[in-house]
Amino acid sequence: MADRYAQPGEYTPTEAMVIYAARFLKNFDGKKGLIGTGLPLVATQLAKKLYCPNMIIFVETGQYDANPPELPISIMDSRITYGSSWQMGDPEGLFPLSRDEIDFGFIGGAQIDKYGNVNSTFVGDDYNKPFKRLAGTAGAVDIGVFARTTVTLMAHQKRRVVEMVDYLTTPGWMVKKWPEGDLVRREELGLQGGPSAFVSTLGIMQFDDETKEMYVDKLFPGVSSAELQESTGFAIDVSRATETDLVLVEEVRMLREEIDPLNIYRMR
Amino acid sequence: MADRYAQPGEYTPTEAMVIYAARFLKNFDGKKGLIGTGLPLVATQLAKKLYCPNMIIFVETGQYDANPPELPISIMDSRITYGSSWQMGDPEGLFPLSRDEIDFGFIGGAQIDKYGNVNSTFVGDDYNKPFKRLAGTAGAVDIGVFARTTVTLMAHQKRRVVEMVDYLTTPGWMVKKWPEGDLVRREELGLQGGPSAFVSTLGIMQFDDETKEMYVDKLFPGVSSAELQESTGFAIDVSRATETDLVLVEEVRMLREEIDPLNIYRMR
Amino acid sequence: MQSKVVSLQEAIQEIQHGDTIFFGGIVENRRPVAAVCEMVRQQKRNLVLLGTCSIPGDLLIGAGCLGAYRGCYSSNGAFGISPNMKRWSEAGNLIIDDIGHLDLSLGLLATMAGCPFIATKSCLGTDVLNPAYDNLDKARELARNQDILPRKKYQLMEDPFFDMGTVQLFPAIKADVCICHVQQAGEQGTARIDGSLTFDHFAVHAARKVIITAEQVVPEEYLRQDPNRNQIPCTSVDMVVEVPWGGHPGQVYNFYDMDIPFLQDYAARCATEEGFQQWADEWIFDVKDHEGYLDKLGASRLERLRAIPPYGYVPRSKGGM
Amino acid sequence: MQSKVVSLQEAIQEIQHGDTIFFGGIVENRRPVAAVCEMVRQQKRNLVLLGTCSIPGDLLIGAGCLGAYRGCYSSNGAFGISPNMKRWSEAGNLIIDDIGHLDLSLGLLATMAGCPFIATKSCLGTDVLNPAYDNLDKARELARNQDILPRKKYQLMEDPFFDMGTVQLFPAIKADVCICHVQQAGEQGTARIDGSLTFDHFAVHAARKVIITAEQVVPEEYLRQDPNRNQIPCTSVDMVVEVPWGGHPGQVYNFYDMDIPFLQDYAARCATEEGFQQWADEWIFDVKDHEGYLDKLGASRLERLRAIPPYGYVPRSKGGM
Repeated sequence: MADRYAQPGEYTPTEAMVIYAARFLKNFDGKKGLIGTGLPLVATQLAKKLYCPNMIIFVETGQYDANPPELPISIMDSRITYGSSWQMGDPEGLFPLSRDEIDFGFIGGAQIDKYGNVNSTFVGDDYNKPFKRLAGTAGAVDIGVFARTTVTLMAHQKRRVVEMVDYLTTPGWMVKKWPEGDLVRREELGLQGGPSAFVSTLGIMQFDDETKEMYVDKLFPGVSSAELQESTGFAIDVSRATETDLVLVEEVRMLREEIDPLNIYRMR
Repeated sequence: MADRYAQPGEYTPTEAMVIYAARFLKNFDGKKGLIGTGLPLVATQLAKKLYCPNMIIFVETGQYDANPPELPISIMDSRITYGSSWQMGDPEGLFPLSRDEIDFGFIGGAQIDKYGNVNSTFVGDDYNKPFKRLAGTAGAVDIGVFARTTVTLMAHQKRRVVEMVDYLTTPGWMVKKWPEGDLVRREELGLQGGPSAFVSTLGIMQFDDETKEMYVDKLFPGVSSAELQESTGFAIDVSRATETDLVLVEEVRMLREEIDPLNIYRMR
Repeated sequence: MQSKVVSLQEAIQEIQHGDTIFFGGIVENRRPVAAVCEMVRQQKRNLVLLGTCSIPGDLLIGAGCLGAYRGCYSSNGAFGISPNMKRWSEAGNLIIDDIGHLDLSLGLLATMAGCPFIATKSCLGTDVLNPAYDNLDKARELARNQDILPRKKYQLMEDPFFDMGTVQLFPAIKADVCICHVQQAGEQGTARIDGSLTFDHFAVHAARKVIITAEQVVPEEYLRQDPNRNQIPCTSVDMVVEVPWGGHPGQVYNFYDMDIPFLQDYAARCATEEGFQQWADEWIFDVKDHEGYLDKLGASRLERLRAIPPYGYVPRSKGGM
Repeated sequence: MQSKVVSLQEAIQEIQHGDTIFFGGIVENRRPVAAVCEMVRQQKRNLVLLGTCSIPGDLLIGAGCLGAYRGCYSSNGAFGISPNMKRWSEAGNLIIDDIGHLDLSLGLLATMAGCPFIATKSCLGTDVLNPAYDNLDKARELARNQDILPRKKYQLMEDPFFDMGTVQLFPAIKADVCICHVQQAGEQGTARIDGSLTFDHFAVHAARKVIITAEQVVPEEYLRQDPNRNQIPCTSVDMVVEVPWGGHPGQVYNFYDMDIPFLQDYAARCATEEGFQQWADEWIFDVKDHEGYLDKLGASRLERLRAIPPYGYVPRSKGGM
């Protein structure tokens, strides 16, 4: 049975992130998810094959119950059309969110903060001359506002996992109330849901029921609390952290041989 | 040349109404019209064949540039689908109105008043127990609100051509401003357009530039001013009335042999 | 995804007394007549009908199933005002709340887009906005699920964006149940419509429970080879029922044309209460179910209605009426 | 109806400096790249781009055609942030007004439905509503036709209909010009799209002037045999241009897949100003026109991209990337 498990080093941190995210999606078998571009798409494909065949996938370019025969290069790739129930456009792709049909949203991003707010718009302190311009809001705003819960995927780096995002694209647990911009609980704005997990390259973070602050729930095999704290831009609660089950050889094989054989997503 | 013209008695009053309406549509060759159900549909078919082949027809069940191969039984008849540029549903069929694409709307109704307001909702003085319940608003509201102008077709009877409609379905020149319901000029509500003509079984009525009240512009052959006044529910200005050109034999033939050979619309 | 195919009886059993309902199709085009006959058999009560009337709504009114109607068109088209609707409303026995055709479209559009309301000039100047004719509250009182209907009919406000002046805020239109009759549906609920979509493509997203009756149930995979040609996604559908000729006596584009003598007979007989009762006995109760209805119509009568390609109906040059 | 078919040069000449523009397609899917290359050749100036960026917007930025961008996504998908957009905005040389993806959808929906605004919760809680990041006025100042842009970005209000609390009123999105690249168009302008419609089916109703570039111009009658399968009606189209491979290096579903090496090369070279200038000389100016661009690509390279039925792209099992 030993060879059932892969050891750290036999897979990359990115692969670990995708594999544990796929496992996390077990919670959503039979549920409806709106999936963002990039690695969430890969994790979803892996999850559907291994853990939740009845997950129903919506894509914001207008596919309902998408079943792409092969891995799309992005959520805009027309590989998602064939086999879906309905192919319309971006508006129809997003309306399931505003209609409250979406059980979970699954996104990437450039920054995440301790309340689970995500930034995919710009990094820096000058909107009109950003240090780094990003892709912009896309569905990341809408998923955060409307989905019953969200899962975020991102490499765990000090500059990414921060005290407060530079730009609040995807609302997490504590959000901005306009016109003043005061930080308030999302329910104060009538927003349901909130993030359930941040799956990184080091572990799985969740949010405290009371404070709504991020804490470490799981560490990936071979990752220490200290290493995770070192890669985090604020003092994170590691007191509740336990280690995940080991990665399965089959998970790595599936990812490498069936899901992304050409390494399009540069996971390895 | 005498046999080019049909004499009153060789066609019915309804046929006269449809034929003169078709001629009136000459004004709209190359223009975009949204056509209501019933006789407007017949007059439009006649007009397209004889006078304005380049008129572009929209129908509120969602056909754009409709070119039905044979006369539809109503605007909901699927005879309108084949040959049209686009077939969507009722919302898309109406949006050209609210987008301000429609040069003219063409409707029937149960009552018309001296300001060209049309009623197709109910007759009587108790909305909750009407003397006569009618079909309801349908596109008649929207055509009156949004089209750049409207043409109305209706049998000329005292109970139909009235001082003030029992229910204002299609706004004419003087309309109701809510919440009080004061009668105001339509432009006061920011509504463009207004009715250009009411074509009846007796003549063609237009609206005074100043007072916005209906007057008789044309009498059909064989119809006297007195007869028209007798069939009108208010004192109508007949001082400007002249007689129309005679009906053409070809118009009657086209209507009877090509447009509605089975007399579906009971015009004769 | 599991099959959603059920019998017509099973599907209609899901409708509760007092439900707010919406029917696909319009006037004589693609209306769920067979489904409504089954509703009459199951004697649903106190329903609130949204949208348009014609045969389906008219049957419910005649059979005493309907408490209120909120919509924009209550005509059987070329066959006159819906006769039971006319009789009941003129007797003061039906709550009616008239809205505009564009209102209906925008209300469903708003719900489809997940928005609570939308701004328009759609009814300015007309009696649709007349407070004296506002029966929304009466309809709301009847509804089992009152939250589904808005608190008020409309609100006026100044447009802050384009200097358009006063506009009308019109609320979303939502339903408990939507029944659409379509040409083809897959067993998971994906559906394909030919001809006018009427309101179906919006309404299926505006109802908590969606029943699709289809001329044919086809393999889901077949429809998924060209998802651009489908109008209803499986994710918005709860039940699928195969009901051939389910829109008779109306037309179903590419399948059959309308049955004009039947429609004329309906209009004539339903002009009186007794006439309607006889009609309902003959065509709803005595036939027991839709198969009985079809057998009573007879195969040769139905064959004469079958659509001819490429037109999708029966051209008059080919014996159509 | 007269034919609307014109040459690409003629169509693009209709675009004026300072126009507010919208492009169909998204990221690598069905984007009007050939049309934009011609815009660059004709050196349009001070344009305001609405919607999304990727190659078309990025080319306009690099070539100095764009003054402002109001949209929701400025990425070339798998090939990184649109490189000219990134360089220009990080240098502080581009006005950006970020809105949400649903905002964009609802703004176009409102325009399509002829409504001035619509209510939503779409950006509550986020920095999209941050007044400090509101650059709408700056974009408006640049636009030739200022009335096309709303007076303000949004307004908050209490929902009067469903007790939803505070909602955001979001204004209609309108454009001077919309260019869509589609699979097939008739000579009168009716167009058929395969795969994601992106925003095209709304945007063509939101622009004063609509240019359709199509892989094939087909007989109008052919498309009118199944009007349910068309996505763009002739009445909303002003010009039709036949531009085979007009979406290269992106993909056009059922016609061809994306040209990945080309996209990677673009991303790499456009990371610098000099790199972009060289790229533009090579692929826009030196080739003179779209025919020159295709000849430079070469027939065999294009053939390798041709879509395989029934998938509509080149599956990796058949040599796709």
